[in-house]
Amino acid sequence: MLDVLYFAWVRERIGEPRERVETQAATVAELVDELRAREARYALAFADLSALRVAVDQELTEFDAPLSGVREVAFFPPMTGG
Amino acid sequence: MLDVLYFAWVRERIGEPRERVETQAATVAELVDELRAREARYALAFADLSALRVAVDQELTEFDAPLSGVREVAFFPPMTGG
Amino acid sequence: MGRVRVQREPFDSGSELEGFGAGGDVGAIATFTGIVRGTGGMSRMEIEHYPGMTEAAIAKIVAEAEARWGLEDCLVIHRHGAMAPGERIMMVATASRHRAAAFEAAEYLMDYLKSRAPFWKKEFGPDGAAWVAAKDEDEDALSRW
Amino acid sequence: MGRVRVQREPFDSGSELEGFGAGGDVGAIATFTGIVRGTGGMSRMEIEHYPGMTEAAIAKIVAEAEARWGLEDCLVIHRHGAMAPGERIMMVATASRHRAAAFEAAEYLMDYLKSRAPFWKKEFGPDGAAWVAAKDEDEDALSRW
Repeated sequence: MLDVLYFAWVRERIGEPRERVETQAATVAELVDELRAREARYALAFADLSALRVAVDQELTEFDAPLSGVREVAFFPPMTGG
Repeated sequence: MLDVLYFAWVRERIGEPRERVETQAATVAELVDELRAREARYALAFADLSALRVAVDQELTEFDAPLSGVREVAFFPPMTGG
Repeated sequence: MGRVRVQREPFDSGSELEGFGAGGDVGAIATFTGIVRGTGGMSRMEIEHYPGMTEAAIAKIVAEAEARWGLEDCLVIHRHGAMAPGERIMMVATASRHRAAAFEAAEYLMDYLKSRAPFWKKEFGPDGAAWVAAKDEDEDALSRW
Repeated sequence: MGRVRVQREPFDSGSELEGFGAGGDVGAIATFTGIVRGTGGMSRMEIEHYPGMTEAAIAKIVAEAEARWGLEDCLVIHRHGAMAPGERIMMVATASRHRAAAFEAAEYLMDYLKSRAPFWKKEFGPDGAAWVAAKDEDEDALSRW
């Protein structure tokens, strides 16, 4: 079980800020494929991975990052702080 | 007649902050030569022109600057503001 | 050593800097304050963030700046939530012995906060609401460090 | 537009910045504050300046920064006279639309104030008094602009 979090327009497209996901995905990319297959709103949110960033257990990482032992995955657009 | 001003260690070597100088010097460099010839304290203050800066009527300039129409000349070491 | 604050409330730059750098061998303090602009009739901005990750990400950026420039003190404040044009969004302050280090560290902090701290800005204006897009130049700015 | 103050009295950075940049299209404020360091047991610093020329020289530097970076606001305060370690010597502040302009203009002001404004620092320490020598690196810093 993973906590999956969404921020900014990813959150708006998916329609919720977080959810618990039951998955056997070995990497973030595999998790994305599972989510995309669920419903149109996921397919829309994950349509262009180059427009997305991912954090695993609150550390920025890449989409090929492994999920073994991970508790929390977050998806969001490029950050606009400062 | 010119007002000649001295700052920082130039002032200390010459021993006064300003004086009125009667001169026919055409340039700053000629004025420096006249002052050097006066007394040892001037020769000491003006020993190394590369260590000095000059302002004419409160504008930084070079030692070959003309003195025609000038009211005020100031000599000082490189500035250390900020 | 550096202080990091992530908060919804407004802050006052002047009082935040009282005592900043005191006790260190400080000859130079640089600060930067980001302010909401009212461009294009924008009436308000909302900033979303990632609680937990935000503080950790900023603390990491601060630790890197402190180590690289040997800072004597460092402060980052970043707001989230709603704010109006003219309000302060965030500030950084750096204290060091010499001016180059203070300026460079402050610019480094700003460049990394822009692109590596999990904040997202949304602008509300006459044409509705829109998420602020990240600029290529902000990502490019990281390459100088 | 920019404000220039040359004064003997201490100043408070926070209150000087109240209202700074207000009314402009300001998204970024950068500041720099120079502080007397107590290095090598220095007990006090005295700064001599050239009344009349000082204000004009700083105003010229400010006007150049305003024109070059399209600043929305600009402030320079520089003290002269005696000051103790820990006291503020001077500050600059720049307000602009974007952060790069605010930072660059503040650094430009500092580089020019260091080498082109008629101030001379003298340090008083355990071994007596000595005029601070200008550094080659400060003169070299001007070449980047």
